[in-house]
Formats: sequence, structure tokens, C-alpha cells
Amino acid sequence: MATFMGINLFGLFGQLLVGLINGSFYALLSLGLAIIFGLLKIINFAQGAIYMLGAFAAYLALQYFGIGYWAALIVVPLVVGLLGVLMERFLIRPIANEDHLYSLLLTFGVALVLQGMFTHMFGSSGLSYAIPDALKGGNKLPFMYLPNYRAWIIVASLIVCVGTWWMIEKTKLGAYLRAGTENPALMQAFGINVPLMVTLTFGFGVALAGFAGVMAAPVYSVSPDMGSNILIVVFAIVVIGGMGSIGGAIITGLGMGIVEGLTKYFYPEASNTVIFLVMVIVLLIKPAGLFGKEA
Amino acid sequence: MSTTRPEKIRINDLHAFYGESHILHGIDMSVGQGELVTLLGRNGAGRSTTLKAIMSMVGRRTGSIVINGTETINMPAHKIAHLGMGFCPEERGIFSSLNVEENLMLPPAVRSDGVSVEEIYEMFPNLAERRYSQGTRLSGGEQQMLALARILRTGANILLLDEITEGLAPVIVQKLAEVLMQLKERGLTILLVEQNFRFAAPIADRHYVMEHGHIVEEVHAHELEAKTELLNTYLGV
Amino acid sequence: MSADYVLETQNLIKEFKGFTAVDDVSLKIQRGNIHALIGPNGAGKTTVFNLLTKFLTPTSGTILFNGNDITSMQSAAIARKGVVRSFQISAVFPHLSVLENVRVALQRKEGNSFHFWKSDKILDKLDDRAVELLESVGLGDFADAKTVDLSYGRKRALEIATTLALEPELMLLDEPTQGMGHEDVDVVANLIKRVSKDRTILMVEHNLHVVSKLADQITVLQRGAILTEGNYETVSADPRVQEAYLGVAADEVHA
Amino acid sequence: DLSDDKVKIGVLADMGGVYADVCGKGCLTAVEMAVEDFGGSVLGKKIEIVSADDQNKPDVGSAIVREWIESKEVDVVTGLVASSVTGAVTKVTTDNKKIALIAASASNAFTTKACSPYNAHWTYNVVALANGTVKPIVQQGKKKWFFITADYAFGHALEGIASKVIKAEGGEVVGAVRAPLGTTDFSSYILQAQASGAEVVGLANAGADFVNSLKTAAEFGLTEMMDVAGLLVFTPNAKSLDPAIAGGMLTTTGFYWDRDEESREWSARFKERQGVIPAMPHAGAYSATMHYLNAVKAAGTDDSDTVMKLMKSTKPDDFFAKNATLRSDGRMVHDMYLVRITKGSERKSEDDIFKIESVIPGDKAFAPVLPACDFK
Amino acid sequence: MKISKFNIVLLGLALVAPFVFYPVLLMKVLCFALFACAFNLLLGFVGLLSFGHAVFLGTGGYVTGYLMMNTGLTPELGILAGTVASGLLGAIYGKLSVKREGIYFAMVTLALAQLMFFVFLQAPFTGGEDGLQGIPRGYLLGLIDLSDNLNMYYFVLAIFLFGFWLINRTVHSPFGQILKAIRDNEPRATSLGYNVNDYKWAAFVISAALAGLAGSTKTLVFQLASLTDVHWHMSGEVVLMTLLGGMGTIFGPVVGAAVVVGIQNFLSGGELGNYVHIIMGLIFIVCVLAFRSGIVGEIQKVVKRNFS
Ligand SMILES: Nc1ncnc2c1ncn2[C@@H]1O[C@H](COP(=O)(O)OP(=O)(O)OP(=O)(O)O)[C@@H](O)[C@H]1O
Ligand SMILES: Nc1ncnc2c1ncn2[C@@H]1O[C@H](COP(=O)(O)OP(=O)(O)OP(=O)(O)O)[C@@H](O)[C@H]1O
Ligand SMILES: NC(N)=O
Ligand SMILES: [Mg+2]
Ligand SMILES: [Mg+2]
Repeated sequence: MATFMGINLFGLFGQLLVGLINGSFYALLSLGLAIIFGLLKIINFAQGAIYMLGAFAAYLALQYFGIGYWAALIVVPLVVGLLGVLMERFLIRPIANEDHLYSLLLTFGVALVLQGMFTHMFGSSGLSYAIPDALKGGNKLPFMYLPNYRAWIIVASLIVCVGTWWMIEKTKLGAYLRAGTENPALMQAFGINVPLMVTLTFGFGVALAGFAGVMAAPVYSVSPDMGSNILIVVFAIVVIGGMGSIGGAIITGLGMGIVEGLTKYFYPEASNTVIFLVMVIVLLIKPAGLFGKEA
Repeated sequence: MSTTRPEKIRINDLHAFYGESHILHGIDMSVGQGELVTLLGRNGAGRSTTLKAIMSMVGRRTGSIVINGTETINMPAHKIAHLGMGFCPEERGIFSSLNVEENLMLPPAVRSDGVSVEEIYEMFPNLAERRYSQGTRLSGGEQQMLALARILRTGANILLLDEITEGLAPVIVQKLAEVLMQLKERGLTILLVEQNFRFAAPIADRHYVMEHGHIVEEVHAHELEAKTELLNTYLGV
Repeated sequence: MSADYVLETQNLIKEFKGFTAVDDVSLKIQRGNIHALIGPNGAGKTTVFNLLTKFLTPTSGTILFNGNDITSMQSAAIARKGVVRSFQISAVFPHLSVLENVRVALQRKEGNSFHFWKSDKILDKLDDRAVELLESVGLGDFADAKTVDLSYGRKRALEIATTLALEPELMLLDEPTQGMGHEDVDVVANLIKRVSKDRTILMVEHNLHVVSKLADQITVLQRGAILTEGNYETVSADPRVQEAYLGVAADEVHA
Repeated sequence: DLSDDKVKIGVLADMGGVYADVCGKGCLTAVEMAVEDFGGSVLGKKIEIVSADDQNKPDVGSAIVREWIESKEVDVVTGLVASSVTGAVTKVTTDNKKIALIAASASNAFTTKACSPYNAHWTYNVVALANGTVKPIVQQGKKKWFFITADYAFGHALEGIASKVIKAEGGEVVGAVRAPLGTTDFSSYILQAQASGAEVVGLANAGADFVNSLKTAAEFGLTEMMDVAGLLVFTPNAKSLDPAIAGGMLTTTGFYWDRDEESREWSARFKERQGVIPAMPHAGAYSATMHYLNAVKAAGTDDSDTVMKLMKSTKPDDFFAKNATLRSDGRMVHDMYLVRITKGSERKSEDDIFKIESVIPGDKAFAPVLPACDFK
Repeated sequence: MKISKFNIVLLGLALVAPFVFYPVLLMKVLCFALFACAFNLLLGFVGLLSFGHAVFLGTGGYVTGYLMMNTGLTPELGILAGTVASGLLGAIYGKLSVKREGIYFAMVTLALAQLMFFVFLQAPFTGGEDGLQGIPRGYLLGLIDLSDNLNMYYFVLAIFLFGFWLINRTVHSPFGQILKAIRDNEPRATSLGYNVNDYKWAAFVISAALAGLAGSTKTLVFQLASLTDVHWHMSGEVVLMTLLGGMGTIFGPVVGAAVVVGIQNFLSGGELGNYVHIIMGLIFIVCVLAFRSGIVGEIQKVVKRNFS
């Protein structure tokens, strides 16, 4: 086995790659959070529950409608996004003018309800979802066996993340979004249908979590608390990246996955805490986060 | 009402509310094409509220507001701009998440014949120099320039301008007076809220005086002389 | 250092990403003066204020207050030394009563601001002084009013009363009459004149009427640097000032 | 005579969490069946049942049991799944001299370092699992082991005892990783197992953790490279796995529904009420309740000391408890079973999940009584 | 605090309550009420939403529990130690978090609390998932046997009253006056020479210490310290209690705690257990959408409207 200064390089590369895979989920989820935060200045605490919902939707689509993985990858985000649209329209908009803390609490409530409902209906021991046939098997890399599906996770999430980033940072639509956040009334006066834009963007941010949920279903067991466990980590990632920074969310998401992978290799006991430790350090040095602008 | 020009804005019995508080109590006024009309009054008289009510930026409004022949009182806010309206708010509304140039390019064009970016940069060299700076990093006066420039670009031909000389150096204020005269000559319709009466007096065709959410006086440019006393009592000049 | 100058800056520079907003400014503010800082938009006036009160950190240069270097002090510490600023937007505590607004300022010197185990009744002894200050700005009758309900001009007056409670040696006023109706402009101008008696005032102001009426000394900034200094007559006669700031019709505006 | 003129049984279980399939509503059903089979009353007084969800949280569970005993007249507590909850609850029951019939917990602490004269640990424990599953594999010659362990008391205990068994049989533990309870992504642990050079990877976990770790092992090709042994596999968990992944794996259980006529009969009744076949804790909960009620009847009182004495001196014997005794330390010793998870091709029905390979006699499965826990 | 008739009646009720209700349940309500009051000091009076406040509850509990089990400290000293420990942790966490505002502050406190959660999960002295079990209640001042529920109840009541008094005093103190000003207009407070972060920090420490007091006391009551008390769900629960009762009101958190504990207790038996999260979630949603002033806040509004 290849070693370097006493380090098992194969083991290390393997952990880095696994870290990158986890980072792909972090990136997708923190991207959705960052978009919603950037647009509405609210923390969507339900993002984790919606990720869970996405996974369950994929499972249910297969069980009850015979909708397979590939179709689910399109259909589920649409359905979940529609749910986000309804949520924005009927729950969040009524309190849009209140302190943003209220929307945090509201979405917290939504998360509890969703998680509770699914626990009630499906129990919390977890359901299985098969890896699609086209992605079964894997490749023997020099340092590890890489299942095809895991490779697909990296590719698909990178495509989605970069595409989203480009849309928000580099297009006129993105400029409308950013400006609409700051002063919606004025944007309306300029002739932009801000409420519609807000609703659709919220739906999009939520749909990203739904997408991540579908991606996760074949590899993580589909269970009601799959969202709440990952959510807090994703919050820390968003804080590290700089709240509302789209690029920051993506890069930090992937980066933290890798950091976690490294920790699992060198000091596994700390792998749960390392992201929070990084967060503390970043806050001390750069309070607005790595890519955030000082408020 | 003596104007013979086509009416661009006609307001009848406009009431406006912020939540529970009733701010405008039945405003009647009109502005004709190519006219420059000011709203005068003390702090809190309701002048800014009148402009915001026209743009549907208040809590609730009743009455009638006809713009270019279209009744807008029940129109969604985002459709009003497309009637050719340009609004420059008193708090300027520069977006901090956009740089100067993005701010400038932001409002969608509502008509095709707006002032070109080159002309704007010529008019306000400060903006050209700071074009890649974050919008809200501009000095107070520069932000004021940007807010005005931004709507000139859209080609709006009915301008609602709120305290645009606020915080500007005298030399710029003079320049603005010239700009407004030019716009008027191009046929633009301007409704101006001003504290700076010395700025407004020479360029305006008419003045409305507001107090406590009512229009209490209408003064034509040629009557200024005669009504100075009256204006003094209203405005405390 | 001459004790005549309350505040001095030496070669103050502030750069923002390659853009020099304040360029080698050496100001001397004479004790007891009303000193006005004027200049075109974007000249760097607000930035100078922000540097003096440490809302921004200078890129280089020194700031001396009563001859002591305060360049590296924190905002709150500078305020405690006696340099107090007003903001362009009205700075009051809207949900405290008018009297409480002033009391918050008076309380600082009591040294009990961290005493969470004592009753706030011990603050009642500050009421007399607070009322006195309110009366000095013409707000005597409004002591118990809620601050949100005050008119713009009165909020401004309250802000000044609060500032006075700190007994500042140096008050920094950024466009104190901005957005005010003519009536209020005069009220505030008179107020500034009145409170300037025992202290020094540095103000930014575009209203030349106010500047000419109040300022003992004027510094004109342009593109971050000092263009000229002097009293109103000298400065306004300077052709460079006329061109860059006042415009051709300066006299007319002044009238 | 009976305290408060009735016998009241509290069923504390995980009604909605990760162990809900193992001992949740099913445990309540099993206890209800026992009470009904017993006739619904004892010594002429009604037998009542209360139940609650402990959410797998020791604080929740112990607070409920405290209230049950101090203000709701509960005489005996059963269910008891997560070992952490059971630990906290048995402190309360012992303080209040009430009997705890532990139907589902794995930890062996309740009859060793945390033993109590009021504990009856019924269905199985980690010692039986390790002895049952690990010993035969090592004896087959697979001597190098790596553990993926649930990072809490249960996993630690299971790993510890399994390691002792391995060493005693001349094997070697080459490494172990601790994965937090409820880990969703086991890939990095699987990579470590792969890199360890072991022959067998022991999964010292349970429930969803077991399912997820095994699935990931299959995905990363680990099951091709080395043997995987599930140290605690409940039927519902085995059932949820693709037989292509789990088929052929050896594990140890205290009960399997398809063992004999008697067990099939009871299991059919259970399935009728609960919709699923019983897992071992369900059978254990029934058996324990039945034995308790019999003892109350025989003693003519629900006084805990008297009842416990009788429970220990009479042998439990029912469809679950074979060759059984409740030892002085509170350990219920009975036959355990080494089973193999069936391959897809072998399955005759969806419930055909295990095949019994051999019966492990109780005295081989469980450790002897520690002197400190011999209360008599 | 004025000794009004209202307060005397309340105190009287509190004294006889254990003869009517199950004392342990009452103690639970008092502990959570104190926790919620401490939390409300930050949220209601400084405007800071600490979304990880459970960490202080839990730290107090673990420290007290560990010491009571291993050193034979008397209960009052054990509780004092837990309170101090939470205060110290609050001092560190406060330093890290008060620089940020609004939602940022909420996120930072949440993440910091999660850090501690994993520490408590993995540290050797906390018992992991098991928690610390069988903690002795001990003898108050070495004399009074607290294993008696009534004795324990009056001890807990005294602690609660002390905490409640201290919070009220803090709100109505010279310090509280500055907090109010900071909440109203932070830049202005700075310009008057107040280091606003120092004041926020001090309030944070007081709140953390009192949350620790609540946690320490709760640990003694239940003779158990567990991860539940440091989990983010607990942080969410205290927000719910405060919001439901009425944030920024004096009695709101107490009422909120009583209602939430009552609901949980009611639901914990049997079938309904499943619905706890759903119902809590729905209460959150309804409160936010329709009753932002909470129970006490809404009552105050009605009283104001009709009687003044
Ligand atoms: N968003 C709002 N909510 C409630 N009341 C408002 C709001 N905006 C303005 N008002 C109130 O409406 C009245 C009219 O305000 P408006 O801004 O129209 O005055 P104005 O004539 O433009 O004066 P100013 O010189 O202060 O700009 C004032 O009493 C003001 O307090
Ligand atoms: N934070 C900043 N980052 C970048 N540039 C800045 C920043 N603050 C100010 N500037 C630039 O520095 C220059 C000076 O700004 P400043 O606000 O001091 O002007 P001012 O003299 O107060 O003008 P006004 O009279 O318009 O208020 C301006 O060109 C402005 O764009
Ligand atoms: N059954 C368990 N994990 O104790
Ligand atoms: Mg206005
Ligand atoms: Mg300025």
C-alpha cells in the first residue's frame, strides 16, 4: 500500500473522495439556503425537512406511481418546488414585513410538522431506495472502489450548483433578485413583479433541497430525520461561507465535505465537531464568513 | 385648471393610508404633458406620500389616479411603471448588493428613448469614476445623482422626483436645474417634491401647496410674486 | 501641540480599494469655533467624520484630540473622551420617552451602567439635569412624550440635547439641517449657535445659508484633499471654490 | 392482596423512533395479548395497562416511569428498549421497589454493574449475541476482525464482549471505528474497514444503523472482499434489506417466529393484530408479562419482593422461553438461536427471513452470575 | 418588583400547588419557566435570538450531575457550580456571538451549541447517550432530605423565585435601561459612548448563567442529566415557550413553559406521543402567523383596550 511519511495515501485519497461526495450534498443544501436567505433574508429551517421530503417523494413516486429515479429527478423537484411556492404564498408572505426571526421560527415549525408527519406515517427506521440500474456497479480506482452512483452525485451536484451560481451572479435576473431583496417596494415601482419573483425563487431554493433529497435516496436510507441531522451542519457551512453568498455556499459546502473527510482519516473522534470548530475559527478571524460581505 | 396640454396625471379624491393612519385626505390634482409641477409643504405634509400613492407604494389608497388615460387605482404596483413612470424616492433607494453601473442599468426600460449611459456619465462624471464601486458606498450626494440618473435611463416620460437636490453641492443643484429644463423641453412630464424653493421656483410651471394631507393652494408661476406672502405663511420661508 | 486646537489631523489618508477618498488631510480645529467642512459631493467629508469617530480606520495619518493621539482608539472610547457625533439620519431612541433619551446619555458618567442588581430608581436623580437640558433646546414640555411621535425638527433638537448631556468638548454634526423645512432649519441653526458657547463644533453642511451664518472657520475639501481654508468671505470669494462647489450663481444662493 | 386494588402494567417503548419496529407499539400489543390470554384479571382484580413513548430518551423515559409509579399506581414496567432509557428507568424502578421486565434492551449492564433485585432482563443481551454469532465464525477460521460500532453504550458493550470472545478463540481484532447513532453515511467507515486487512467486519450496531452500514458495505464492494457479520439483526431490519445483500449472513436471535408450531401459532395471532410478524422483543415482552402475572397470582400479592422471589423460583415456560430460568441476578436464561438470513431464492414467503442453523443452550449463550448480583 | 395583590395570590397558589398536582411535574414547569425567563431576557429585552440556549441548560445539568455523583457536594453547592459553569461557557460563547446581529446571531449560537452537543456526546464523563443516571438529590445544606418530593419542590420554588426576581431586577435596573436603549438604536448608543457589545455580552452571560441554574435544578429534580437538554430541539422548545407565552413580557415565559410542559405531559401517554412534534410545530406556525404577542401579550392587549 502506498504510504507517505507514515500516512496511508490510499486511505487518505479514499476519505477525500468520500468527503467530496458528502460535500456535494452540503453544497446543494447550503446553496438552497443561501438563495432563500439572500432573497428573503430568512433562514429556511424547513430546508432539511424538504430534503427529507424529496427523498420520500422519490420513494413514494416509485412505490405508488411507478415513477423511476430519472423521472423523479425532474418531477420531485418540481413538485417540492410547488410546495415551496405554496409555503411562501400562504405562510411566509403574510409575515414578510415582520422581523425575520419570525420566519425562522415559522419554518422551524414547518420542519417539525413535516418531520412529525413522516415519522407518524413511516416510522423512523428508514426505507430503502434502489440505485438506478444504469448507475449500478463501480470502478476500481488505484486507491478505492468508486461506486458509479457516488461519482454521479459529484457530477450532478456540480452541474446544478454552477448553473445556479451563474444564473444568480451573472444574469440580469440575478440582479433583479438581489435588488428585489433589498427594496422590494422600489423594484415594484420600477416595474418588476417582485412578489412573483420572490415566490418563484423560494420555490427554486426549496426545489434544490428536493433535488438533493432524490439524489440522496439511493445511498442514504430514506428516513424522517435525515434532514434534521444534516441541517445544522449546513447552517454552520452557510455561516462559514458567508450568509447569502451563493458562490461561498457552494465552495464551502464542497470544502467542508473534504475537511470532514480529512478529519475522519486523521482524528475520527472530531469528525462531528470539525465543521463547528472551523466555524468558530472563521468567526474569530472573519466575522462575516469567508465569502461574506460585512453587514 | 388652466392647462390646455394633454393630461398625463389626473388625480381625484385620493386617500392614502399606512396601516391605520390616514395620511392623504382627498387629493385632487393634475399634471399636463411637458409640465413641471411641484408639491410644496412642510415636513410631514404628505408630499412624499402623494408620490408613493401614485406608484402604489402606500398601504392602501382609494380615489382615482388616471395616468396617460388609464385608471390605475386598482392596478398592481409593478404594472404602473410600464405606463412610462419613473420614480426617484427621497431615501434614494440605491441597492447595496449592486455596483454603481448595475444600479444604473437595473430598472427595466419602460420606453425606448431613454437617456443613454454615455450622456448620463457626461452629466454626472462622479458616477463614471465610481462605476464599479458598491452602490451604497457612494457619498450621499453621489447616491442622489445615481437615483436620478437611473430613471432617466429607462425612458420614463412621467417623472416623480422626491427631494432630488437634497444633500447636493450648490454647483450640482444648478446643473440639475438645467437638466430638468432640458427634460421639460423634450416633453417630459415632471412632478417634483422640493424643500428647496429657490431651486424649484424658476423652473416650475405650477405649484401645489400641501398641508396635513390636503392640497391647500395652487399657485401658477406667474402668480408667485403676488402670492409670496401666502406661501410664506404656508411654508415658513 | 498648541492647546488652542481641540482636534488636529496630520496627513490623514483613507483609501478604498485603490480609491483615495481622503487624501493627506491635515485639519486644525480651533477650540471654541464652529468649524464647517464643505465641498462637492464625494469630496470626502463624511469619510473624514467617520475617520474622526473611528467608524472607519484611517489608512495612514494621525488624529490628535487635545494633543493626545486617539488614532487607535475605539468608537465608544472616543465618545467617552468627549468627541460625539450626530448622524445624517436622526439618531434618537424612538421607543424611550424624551426624558429617558437624555437620561441614557447622562447615565454614562454615573458608572452604574452594568449594575443589573440595582433598581433603576437610582436614575431618578438625573431627571432634573435632563429636564434642564431639554429646556435648553426648547423641549421642556415634551419630557414625557414618546419619542417616535416627535416631529422631525424636534427629534433633531432632542438629539442635540442628548449629545449635550455628554458634555462633549467637540461635537461633530453631519448635515444637521438636511431634509428640514425652512422653519426647522432656522430653529436648528439657532440651536447650534446657542450650544456652541462652551464647546467646539465641526459640521458638514451643504446649506450655505447656515454655513455663512454659523461658521467661524471653513475648510473646503475637494477630491479628498483640502482645497482651501478660511472664513466664509475668503472662501466664497475663492474662484476655485466657486467653480468646484458654489457654482456661478453663488451669490444668488447665498442671498 | 393488591396495591391500589389492581395490577397496573406500564409499557414504555419507542413508539415512533428507530426502535419502533423492534419494540414500539408491537410491545404494547404483545403485553395486551398476555393480559388477555391471562384472562384480563388477577386475584379477581382488573389488570390495567398504560403505555408511553420514551422517544429513546433516558430523561423522557425515566420521568414517565417516575410519574407512573409516584402518581399513577403502576406496579410493573415492561417494554424497555434503548439501553440508555432502560438504565435510567431501572434506577427509578429500583428506588421505588418496582419490577422492570426488560424485553428489548441489549446491554448486559442490568444484570452486572447496574444489576438490581427488581430487574428481570428477558429476551437476550450482548453476551448472548457475541457468543452466538462471533464464536462459530472464529472457530471456522476467520480470525481477523474489524468492527463498525454504534458509538454509545450498547455498541461499546457489544464490541467489547465480541472482542473478548474473538481473543478467547485465538482471533485478533485489527481495528474498529465508532459511528454515531443514526449515521446516514457509512462510506468513510466502510473504506476504513476495507483498508484494515480484516477477514470479517463485525457490525456492532442495530436497527437503521445496521441496515445502512450493510447497504453501504455492499455498494463499496466490501461484501465481495470480506465477510460481514451482523451482531444484532432484528427481523424487520433484515426484511427491509435486499436479500442479495443480506442473504447468507449469520446472526443470533432469542426468538424466531417460524421455529415450531407453538411459535407459529402465537406469531400468527400477533401478526393479525399488528400486521407484521413479531420480532424477538415482542415475544419476550409477552413471555415476561405472562410470567409476572403468573407469579402475582401464585403469590396472592403484587408486592415486588414476593413476586420477584416467585418469578425466580418458578421456571418460565411458553412458546418463547425454552429451557428457561430467571436467574438470581435477574438474567432470564433460555435457548438462543444461531440463524442465517435467507437468500432471495430460498424465500417461500415475505416473512421467510431467517433459517435456524442451531440452538444455543442458555448456559452457553449467557455469562455466569457475578457474585455481586446474587441477591437470592 | 412590586408586591401587588396579584403576586401574593400567585405565590399562595405556588405554595399549595404540590398538594393538588404531581410535584415533579410542577418542578419541571418551574425549571422550564426559569429557563424560558432567562432566554426571554435576551430575546425579549435585548432582541437577541439565541438559538442554542439549550447548551447552557445542559451544561449546568451535566456539571451539577457530575459533581453530585462524584464529589458528594451538597445540592446548593452543586447547583451553584453548574450555574457558574454555564455562566463561563456563556462568557465564551457570548464573546464569539454578540458581534453578529439578527439571524446571524441565531445561526452562530445554534452552531456553537451544536459543537458542545458533540462534546457532551463524546466526552468520557457525560455517559454519552445514557447521560448521567441516578444522580443523588442529596441533603440541602446537609440537613434537609431532598429525595422527598415536597422538600424538593419548595427548594425548586425558591430557586425559581430568586431567578425570576433577578431577571426582573435586571430588566428594571440601570443596566436594563442601557439594554433598552441599545435595542432601540444601536449606533446611537455607541455614539453616546456605550460599548454595545459589552452590554449584550453581559446580558448573555446573565442569561446563560440563569439557564444553567435552571438546568442544574432540573438535573437534581430528575436525578438525570442527558443529551436532550443540550439538543437543538430543546433550544427550539424554549423559543416556543417564550413565543407562546409572550416574549418581552414578564410572565409570558412562565405561562408558555407551563403550557408546553402541560401539552407534552398530556401527549406523552400512549398513542398521542407520535403527535408531539406535529403539535409543537403547529403551535409554532399558529403563534407566528396569528399570535405574535403570545398568550400574555394578547391578554395585555385586551386589558389595555378595554380598561384604559
Ligand atoms: N411608512 C409610513 N408609515 C406610517 N406613517 C408614515 C409612513 N411614511 C410617512 N408617514 C407619515 O405620513 C405623513 C406624511 O409623510 P410624507 O413623507 O408624505 O411627508 P412629506 O411631506 O414628504 O415630508 P418630508 O419633508 O418629511 O419628506 C407624516 O406624518 C409621516 O409621519
Ligand atoms: N466604504 C467606501 N468604499 C468605497 N468608496 C467609498 C466608501 N465610502 C466613501 N467612498 C467614496 O469616497 C468618496 C468620498 O465619500 P464621502 O461620503 O466622504 O463624501 P462626502 O464629501 O460626504 O459627499 P456628500 O456631500 O455627497 O455626502 C466618494 O467618492 C465615495 O464614493
Ligand atoms: N436494543 C438496544 N440497542 O439496546
Ligand atoms: Mg418627503
Ligand atoms: Mg456625506
